[in-house]
Amino acid sequence: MDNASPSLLDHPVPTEITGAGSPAVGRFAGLVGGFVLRLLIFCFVIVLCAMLSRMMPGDTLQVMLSTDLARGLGTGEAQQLQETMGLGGGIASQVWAYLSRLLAGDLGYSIPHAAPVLQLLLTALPWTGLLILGAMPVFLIGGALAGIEAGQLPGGSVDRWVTPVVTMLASLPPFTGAVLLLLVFGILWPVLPTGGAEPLFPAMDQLGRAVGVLRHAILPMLALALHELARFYFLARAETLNLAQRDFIVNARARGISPWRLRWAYIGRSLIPACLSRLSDTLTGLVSAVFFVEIVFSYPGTGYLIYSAILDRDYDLLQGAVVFMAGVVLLMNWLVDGLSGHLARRG
Amino acid sequence: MQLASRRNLLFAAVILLCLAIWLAEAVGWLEYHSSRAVLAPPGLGHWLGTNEIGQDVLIGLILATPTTLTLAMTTAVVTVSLAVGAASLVVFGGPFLSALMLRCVDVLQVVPTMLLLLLVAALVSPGFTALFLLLVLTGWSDDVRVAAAVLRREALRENVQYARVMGAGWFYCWRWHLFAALRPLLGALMVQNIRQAALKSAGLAFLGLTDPRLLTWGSMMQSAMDQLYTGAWMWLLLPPAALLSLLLHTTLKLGDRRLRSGAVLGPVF
Amino acid sequence: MIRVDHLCLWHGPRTIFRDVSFEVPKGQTLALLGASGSGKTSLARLLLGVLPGRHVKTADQNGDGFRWSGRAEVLGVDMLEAPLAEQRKLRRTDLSLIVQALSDALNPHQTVFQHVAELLPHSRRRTSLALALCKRFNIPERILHRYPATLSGGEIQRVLTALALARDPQVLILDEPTAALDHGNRALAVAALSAGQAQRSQLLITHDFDLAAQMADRMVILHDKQLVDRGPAVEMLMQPGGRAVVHRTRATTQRGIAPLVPGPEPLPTSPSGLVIQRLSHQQTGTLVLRDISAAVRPGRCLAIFGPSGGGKSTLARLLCGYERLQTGRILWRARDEAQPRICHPQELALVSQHPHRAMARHMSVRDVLSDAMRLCRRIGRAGHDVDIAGLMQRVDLPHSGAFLSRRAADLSGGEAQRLTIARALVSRPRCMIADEPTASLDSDTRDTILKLFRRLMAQEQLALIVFTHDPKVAEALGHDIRFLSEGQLRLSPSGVAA
Amino acid sequence: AAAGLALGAAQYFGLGAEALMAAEPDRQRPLVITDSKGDRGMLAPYVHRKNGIAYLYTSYIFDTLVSQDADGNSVPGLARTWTRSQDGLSYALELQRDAKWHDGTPVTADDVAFTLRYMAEHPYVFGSVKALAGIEIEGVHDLRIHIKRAEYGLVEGLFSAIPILPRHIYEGVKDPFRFATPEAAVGSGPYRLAAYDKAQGRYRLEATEDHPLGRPRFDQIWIVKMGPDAALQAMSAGEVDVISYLPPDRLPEALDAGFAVETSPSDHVLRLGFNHRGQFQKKELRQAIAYAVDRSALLEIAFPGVAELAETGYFQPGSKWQSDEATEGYAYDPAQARDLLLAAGWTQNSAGRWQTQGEEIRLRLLTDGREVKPARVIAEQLEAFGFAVDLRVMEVAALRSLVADGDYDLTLFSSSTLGDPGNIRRRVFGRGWNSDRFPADPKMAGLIKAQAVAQGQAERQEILARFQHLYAENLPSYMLVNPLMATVFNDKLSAPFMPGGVAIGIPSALHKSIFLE
Ligand SMILES: Nc1ncnc2c1ncn2[C@@H]1O[C@H](COP(=O)(O)OP(=O)(O)OP(=O)(O)O)[C@@H](O)[C@H]1O
Ligand SMILES: Nc1ncnc2c1ncn2[C@@H]1O[C@H](COP(=O)(O)OP(=O)(O)OP(=O)(O)O)[C@@H](O)[C@H]1O
Ligand SMILES: [Mg+2]
Ligand SMILES: [Mg+2]
Repeated sequence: MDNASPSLLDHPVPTEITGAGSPAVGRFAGLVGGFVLRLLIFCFVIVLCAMLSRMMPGDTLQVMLSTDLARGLGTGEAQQLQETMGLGGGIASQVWAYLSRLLAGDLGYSIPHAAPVLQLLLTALPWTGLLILGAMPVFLIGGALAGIEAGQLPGGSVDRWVTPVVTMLASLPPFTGAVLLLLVFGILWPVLPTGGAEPLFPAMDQLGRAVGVLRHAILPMLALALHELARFYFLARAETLNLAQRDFIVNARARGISPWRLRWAYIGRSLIPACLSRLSDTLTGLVSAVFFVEIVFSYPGTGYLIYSAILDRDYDLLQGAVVFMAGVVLLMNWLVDGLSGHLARRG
Repeated sequence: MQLASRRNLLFAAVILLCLAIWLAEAVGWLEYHSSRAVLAPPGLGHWLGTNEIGQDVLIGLILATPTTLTLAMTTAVVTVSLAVGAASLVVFGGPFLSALMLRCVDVLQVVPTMLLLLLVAALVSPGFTALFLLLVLTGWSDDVRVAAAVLRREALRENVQYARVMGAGWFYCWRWHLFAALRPLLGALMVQNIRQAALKSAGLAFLGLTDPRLLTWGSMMQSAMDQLYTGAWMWLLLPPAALLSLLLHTTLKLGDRRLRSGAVLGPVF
Repeated sequence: MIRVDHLCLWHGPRTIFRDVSFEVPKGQTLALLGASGSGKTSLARLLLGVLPGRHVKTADQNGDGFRWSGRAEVLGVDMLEAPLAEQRKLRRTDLSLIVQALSDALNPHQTVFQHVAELLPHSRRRTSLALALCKRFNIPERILHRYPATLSGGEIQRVLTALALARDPQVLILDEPTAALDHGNRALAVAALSAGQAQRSQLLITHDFDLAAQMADRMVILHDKQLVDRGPAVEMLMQPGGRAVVHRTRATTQRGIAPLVPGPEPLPTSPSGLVIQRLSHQQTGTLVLRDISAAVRPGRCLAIFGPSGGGKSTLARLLCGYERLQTGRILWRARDEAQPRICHPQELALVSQHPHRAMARHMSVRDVLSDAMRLCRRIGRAGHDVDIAGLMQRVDLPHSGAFLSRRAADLSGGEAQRLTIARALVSRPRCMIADEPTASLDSDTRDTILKLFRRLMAQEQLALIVFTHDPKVAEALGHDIRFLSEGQLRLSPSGVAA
Repeated sequence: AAAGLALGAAQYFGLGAEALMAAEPDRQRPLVITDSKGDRGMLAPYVHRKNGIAYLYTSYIFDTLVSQDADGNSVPGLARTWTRSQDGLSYALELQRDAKWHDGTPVTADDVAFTLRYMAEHPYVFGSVKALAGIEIEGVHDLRIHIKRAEYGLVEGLFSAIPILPRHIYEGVKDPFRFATPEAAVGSGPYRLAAYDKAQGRYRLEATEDHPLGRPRFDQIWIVKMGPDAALQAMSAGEVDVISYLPPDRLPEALDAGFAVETSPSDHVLRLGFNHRGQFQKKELRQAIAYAVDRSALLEIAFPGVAELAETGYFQPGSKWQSDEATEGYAYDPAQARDLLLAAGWTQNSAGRWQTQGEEIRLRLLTDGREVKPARVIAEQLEAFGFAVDLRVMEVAALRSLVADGDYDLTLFSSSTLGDPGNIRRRVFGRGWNSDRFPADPKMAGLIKAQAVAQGQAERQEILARFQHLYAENLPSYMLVNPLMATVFNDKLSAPFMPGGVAIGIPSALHKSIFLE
């Protein structure tokens, strides 16, 4: 075979084929199809929640007037109030009315808060967004890093020390971390503000104000991150246990790849599908975790808003939150599903 | 071999312990009642102190152990099985089933859990079974995507392709090829779900879904929450938390046993 | 330079080698030869400090995992005991390895280009440097931005070579650097490796005597857990009676495995056996196979040669149903001139080019085989008479309990390759598709395997398709030889279509 | 970037943040009051959150016709005088001459008449105008209000409850429940709403010039959301002046820090309610339960130092309606309880379990999340006495509907006993979940009717004393404990809790009179 001509070596096969049969086009079509499907699910969820929330025992007005200081309304009066508040009629007609308003772009009006839902959400979201965005890198990177560290060497020193600490953290109820943080950094060793999103007397300049806002956000962010950290830690650890034995890691070490690059580009990238999936289903959990943090730190945000919307039977507000959450989560799931299918093919 | 038998021994010991506790409770050796010694710190009278209504924490811990273990383990096992089953459908089930499954997960994820729980609370009669069902119902969808992400990668490996070509069904592949690869992940998911079950069950009492007197480590911690600023949390919160984390840790370690016996890793990085 | 002093290695209760001492001064290349499974790869890893395990002072027979004693100095650093940071620094700058197992050698989430670029220092010229490097090692541009999962064996090998030489190391350890390369690429690789040889110390681990003769100044042989022969390469290969000569003669003369000459009798127009009709295949828009047609009769062998990246593995995977058939048909004709029927992939068996990839990481050797048996029993393909010990003997693997319970992922390259062959045998296939079945075998075991194939063809009427770069394999097995290049099956390496 | 985003949004949407910042630093530091819950809604009568605190804050901004002094007695508010006619069927009111709305428009009789008419059309939930028959305007500052029946409680119940609205603003408002612009908070009170940040739950009130009732003591009052820990911390740092409600078990910390602490029974009494249409129709059975429950143990176990034993006869000590005559205290007496139950035909099996008609009795005890601790103790006590108890804790809306369906035996709830006794009819005989749901007992209902039309304080007191007695005997619900409340002040001001509650019966020390000189 010594006469194999060099011209034979490695000729590219340049023929490009395009058309409907091409997998790229198929994948694209799949993505679009997925999007349409999710749009349908989105609508379904909205209708579903609109009905479910009205099927819960109690209604807005009853809950609103449940204080024993309020006088009892006569039936006529109550009926009249129901009507003017848009709570009259059966479930079907209420849902229908809501949906037609929604289609017209109106998210509705919160009766207990006496404010348009959109405005309520928009004033609260930035704060929650700040907390979540601030906490995300901490628990994502912190959790994943610690998990990677422990998973590389099960039974090693990192695993021996960090895993018990994280399991202990994971064993505490969600409130606890926040309260303990507050006690330690706010009261025993008062270096950080303990409540609110801004100082009582905020600085007058933009920079000073931003610093104030950030300082106030640190503890809540940490509390939120602490709450989520364990999930990502366990996940990253489990995945790393598998990965660390694979040859490409050993080879990378043999090539002298720097440890940080190894963690990020080698192990970390392989964790992306799992972590992203985890993130997508953590998102709703995060919003409820924010609730605790908001309570402990008297922080503004959507957590308490949504929680109380359920207890207050504040249908429109609850719906508004669902519309928003559903939008974000479904969009995220769409990306995650596409991405994880794509990444899985790499092996 | 040796490991497996040691594990069985552990299980047997735990089950025996639970039986013993139940027996002791039935006979009336362990009495758990309120007293006027409220929030007494640990001492000779009460080794682990008393709680906010004067109940002995140590006895509470002992009594809570069987319930918590049963509840947490059963829910975790069932939830993880459901989640992994659903993830298998997503990965192997063909486009239709897969889409259907994922959409179910989407819906469950997006509809506020509180809403579902409140509705169900109005319908079911509270109790252990209801609690178990609710925990499973609200828990399984969380892990589907994660399991699917890992499963998808593992299912594309050549050994699975080999088994498929040789006519193996997905169940076979699962049993012999995928399970071991997923084992650490399953351990992690179990830990997650045990934690959820232990902590969430206490919260569900406030929606009328259980009797708030149902004694679990979670409910003990929940009622310790009000004492976070008094210092009583030291003996109210920490002991059940320590027990729970012991449980989590054991589960986690059981998850990676198999893996370690294969190869011993050396210094890394 | 490398200096190894009284190095011993144990795994579990087993001694892998003991008292290994050698020295590779600057500017020299030392060839290390030895049977498959004798611990060469482990030695290489040990020298790089990436073998998981621990250093022990004295030989203790019990303990688990790898244990070693002795000294292994690279450029004055004791890789067995130096601090991790120092070892790492050395690996980053002056010490490189070309690894053997190709299947999982690269980060699945980095493109080829990213792999190359990450080794180069940050600078504006990084991109152009990386591109130049790729060009030097004949890495075609079309694969630069692909992820490793889609690369062919030869392509991975070239990338690995490029990675090892990217930083111009002073010490280079080569573990089967050319096993997956075709002739032309091999020549290029040898040239590249020889280029800076004078500035480097090289340790060449190989089964390939030609390569050793071509590149090495000196040669050592690892035999029976010890280094037995050592000396200047050329002398050793000439020295009458020396072990190297014996090996070399064996390797070249193919004791008793005479080349097969295509039989004189004319082929029937519709021969029985496996019939491949007009297969075409495209991968992400590239046509990898074009209109392939071929036939293999029972008891005959079709050897397919081809340059790296020619589409051999793709064809093998297609035939065995690992890849969805896009156009064309794969048929089986029971008798000459009979109506062919669709051939079910279960009737075929694949010996994968990447044996480690083909087996579940968590399974033990026994599990791998019993898994195959279970599967075969389910579809009623295998007789119950297959026993594990017999199978292991046929492929020249030990069948001790200790070996059977070793994890498949821990096997050496050669052992894994033979295990996949054993697994393929379990199902008693009508036709076996072997993709580089002997690439990581030493000459003795290679002969065993070749004999095994010949016997199967003769006794069990096995139809065999072998994809290979190794002319000796093709000569020994091929009743019929074809060339697969540019996605087309040809009768000759030049461009005349078959 | 995230902080920037938050900032931008806060600026864009806050009428709040921006305006709060505008406080001029050189003026006297404002009085800062903390509130652990925060947002109470826009402080306007129709749109604030429907609870006592929100009403209280709104009362700083909106005046009522009649106000209270520090002892809880009626004193002039917007009305300088009010005179009851001979037949008791009308009141002549003379308004303050110099009262002004916050936008400068004077307050006239027209505004009062408008408010009363407007509230008839748009029900106001903290006061009813049903009793009114008509309104006559007799001058710019004079008007006469006609009522349907001569009721004595009207002055406290209506004149002091209903905030007067500015006609020129509310006249065009069709749906006041959706009228929540800053304009809606234009009142005539001593303070005006200067800024409101809904998200952060912060209010800034500014003093008005020359209010007829007196000069405001503080230029500004800030109400900010802050948890107890943070509040104590901030108070020590001198940032906060009043902690509106501090959980009583945290008092030691406040006392240690040397702050002035005001405590008082909240008169928001924890009660054990009975299902009068189910198991507990007979009063003997209710009494048996009362004897079987050890209230003093409950107090010591579940409320150590943070509550008092409640009076069983509805009115609590300190109420001006409570008579001195002691009511039955139901001291823990299981033997008595057993006798009562046996007499009522219930039996006890060998294991000590109570049965009726051969079936074991399972008592279903409902409560909401706030009362879990006492509920656990009571359930334990009842179980020790021989009942099987199903304890269920629910959120309020679900609890309401369960109670409304009669699907319970016992409930544990807190409900106020403050305010004008006019509200007893609702709290005892009403059907709400936090009412006793007592089927109209002719004797007791008669007494309640009688006190409403009584001709004077003394007569009323005499009737209510009889009511009190009957209440303790009939046990519409069993008053258990009366939790304490605490407000913490620093040296800037301090005031005791207002006896009988503020206005509609809000237990608070922060009546607006303390903010006036
Ligand atoms: N992690 C491990 N656990 C157990 N045994 C191992 C492990 N790694 C390697 N071995 C065994 O050690 C022996 C030496 O392996 P090694 O890979 O060094 O062989 P080799 O000389 O490179 O063989 P080949 O030429 O086939 O590549 C083999 O028998 C192999 O099965
Ligand atoms: N998914 C893919 N997308 C694009 N190209 C691909 C894909 N999979 C394989 N290829 C290309 O197809 C060609 C054929 O690959 P194949 O593995 O069949 O080569 P081979 O003949 O076995 O080469 P070698 O001898 O090096 O193993 C290679 O150039 C490879 O890069
Ligand atoms: Mg090797
Ligand atoms: Mg190949």
